[in-house]
Amino acid sequence: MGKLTMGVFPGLVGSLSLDFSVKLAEAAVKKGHTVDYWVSSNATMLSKKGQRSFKDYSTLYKTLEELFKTGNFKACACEACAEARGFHKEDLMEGWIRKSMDWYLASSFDADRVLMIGGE
Amino acid sequence: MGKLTMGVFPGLVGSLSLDFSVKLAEAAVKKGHTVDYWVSSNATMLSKKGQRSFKDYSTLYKTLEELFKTGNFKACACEACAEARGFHKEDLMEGWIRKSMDWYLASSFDADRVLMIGGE
Amino acid sequence: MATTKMGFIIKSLPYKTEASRLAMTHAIASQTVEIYLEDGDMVEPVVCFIGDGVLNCLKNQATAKHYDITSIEMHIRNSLLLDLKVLYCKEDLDRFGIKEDALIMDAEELGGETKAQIVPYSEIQKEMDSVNHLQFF
Amino acid sequence: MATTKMGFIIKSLPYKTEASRLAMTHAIASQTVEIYLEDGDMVEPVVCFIGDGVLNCLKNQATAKHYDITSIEMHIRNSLLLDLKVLYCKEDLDRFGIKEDALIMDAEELGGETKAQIVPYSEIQKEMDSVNHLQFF
Amino acid sequence: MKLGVFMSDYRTGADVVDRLSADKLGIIFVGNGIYRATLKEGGSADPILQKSATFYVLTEDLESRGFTAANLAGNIKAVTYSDVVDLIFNDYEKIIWI
Amino acid sequence: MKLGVFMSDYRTGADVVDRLSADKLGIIFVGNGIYRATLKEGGSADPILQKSATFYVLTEDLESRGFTAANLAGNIKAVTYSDVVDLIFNDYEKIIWI
Repeated sequence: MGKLTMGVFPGLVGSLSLDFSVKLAEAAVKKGHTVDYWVSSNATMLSKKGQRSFKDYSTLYKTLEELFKTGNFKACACEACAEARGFHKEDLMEGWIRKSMDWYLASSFDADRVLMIGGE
Repeated sequence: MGKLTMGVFPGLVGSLSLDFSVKLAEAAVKKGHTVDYWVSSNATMLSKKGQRSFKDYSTLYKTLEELFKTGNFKACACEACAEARGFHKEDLMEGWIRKSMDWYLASSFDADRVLMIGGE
Repeated sequence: MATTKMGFIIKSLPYKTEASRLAMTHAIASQTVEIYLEDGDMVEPVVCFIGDGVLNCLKNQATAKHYDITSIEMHIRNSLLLDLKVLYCKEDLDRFGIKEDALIMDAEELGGETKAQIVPYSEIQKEMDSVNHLQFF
Repeated sequence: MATTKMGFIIKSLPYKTEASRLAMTHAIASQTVEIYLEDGDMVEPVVCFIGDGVLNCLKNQATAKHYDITSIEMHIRNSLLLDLKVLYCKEDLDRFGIKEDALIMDAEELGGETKAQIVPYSEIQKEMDSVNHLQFF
Repeated sequence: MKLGVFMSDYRTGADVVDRLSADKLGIIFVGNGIYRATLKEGGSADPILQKSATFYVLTEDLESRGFTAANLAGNIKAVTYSDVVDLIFNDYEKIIWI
Repeated sequence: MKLGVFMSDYRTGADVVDRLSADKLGIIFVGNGIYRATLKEGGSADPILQKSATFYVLTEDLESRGFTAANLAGNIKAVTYSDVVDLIFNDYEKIIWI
């Protein structure tokens, strides 16, 4: 079993590229791999607690809740990207952590695979 | 003097297209025009209170604060787009309102000019 | 008593961004705009798909099955159900080799009577000339 | 004691999205990654600009003046100051008619000694072959 | 119609703008659209400049990307945000963003 | 190197992918990249399909856009998210998103 580090970057919320990243993480964890999941830029929105379900939007937070339960999924949001957007510590959805960008590089250090999804 | 209705749409936060829309609104209001400013999708982030200044990010909220003071600038965020992203009423920056999409169309009804900025 | 005509021109591919979805939902919002306006005033949308945008109009979009979200297809059917004018650019469909039977042409199964129209680009240009405001998504 | 080599390949234009900015800031974060790693372990980035991405490398980007944000130029200079390896694709520069004197080649005014290198695409391909992980921005 | 078009990208949108017809057409290069006004990729100017239109480029976006008005062909006018407001209200009736 | 490339767009990225060389190259069409595997614009298949590579398309994204595996040329294989995980860990060492 391997470790996949994913970086999820610009402009993704509201695009199906964000869904791709979450569904790929889900599929990898289901197969017994571990996934480190880093969000930066707009994708930090995914770490916001209190997201509501609408039929025009994917409810990715539900998949994330399930992923956190497995213990094989870690998710971290870029702290500065989040603060710039007005998301503070108390806005963080349960399970997430917030760090600087070096968290992502450190995760990549011993990852078997790294996938950075830009989205533009 | 005229009325400009602007719609600001997908994926814009973190792009200079969002800056364009705010600076254009500022320039129009300075010349005595009135501006109705509608944000939808990711651009609803602009209505979030508590945004912090970082040197890598434009501090657009400061320009918005000045614009609200003029009385010739109204800004409205798409309510469903915001709720989907976990922004609730209490997250709204002062000056903003939240409505359904018909607010934007109603504003366009008697606008002299309408500019919809997509950003992709 | 006045009517403001709004052209919603969709040139973007579906799903990567929310552009075409937002175009449809905002056009449909014209049906509830009266609450803000005087009696008899209205906003009349026309929705035109051009360029890569015609790829929004293919039938059998399985986003509900795979991603648990409404499809652009459903928004197009809803707009036809509400009698919005919906135009597809013939030249672009031809370029992609897309035939009418592959397209969302009506909302019959929802009880709608209005049909989408396949028209040459020149007709879409005329619509753009006639509206009060234009928006490209 | 191990080194993981990471290729940051920048193909996007500056400013419309944050892609190239984030590539630079994440590459620079390799300088502080040790706090998470064992003694002697490191992450070594190489930053390559190809395709439209070479337009990030032009001097005199006035974003501070006009938009009150740091420029990509400043991030490139910072990465040179920190001795990161920065490569520009010669073929793409030639295609755009961009000469060396229009490019950010060093961080001398910040006291840096490392220079950016203009190299043929084949050199960049070799870097991509040699790294452990690749990321395209 | 009198149509003002903001072209905001370098690689997309030309197919749509190319087909537009208007009695009076203005094309304003903003964002990464400014490369259409400044670059000669492979030695050739951007084909959109062949269109019968009045061309403008936003100075702020031009300078942010490392260019100046000196880099512009003679038929392209550098404008500021303030000028753009006047173009919108005085010169064009419909304005679109591509 | 063994390189897996996710192509996620229809209009951009081909210039970059075209230049890539790898001992083993896999191209996985996802998102709007699926149009490269399904459309014959102006009668011609997408030029990227000429590249010496193994081609895959993500079924979920194909079907979300109104196509099925029946629309694919013979040299393109429809795969699921689960298959993609195996491709990533078993078939390719470096993976990029374009």
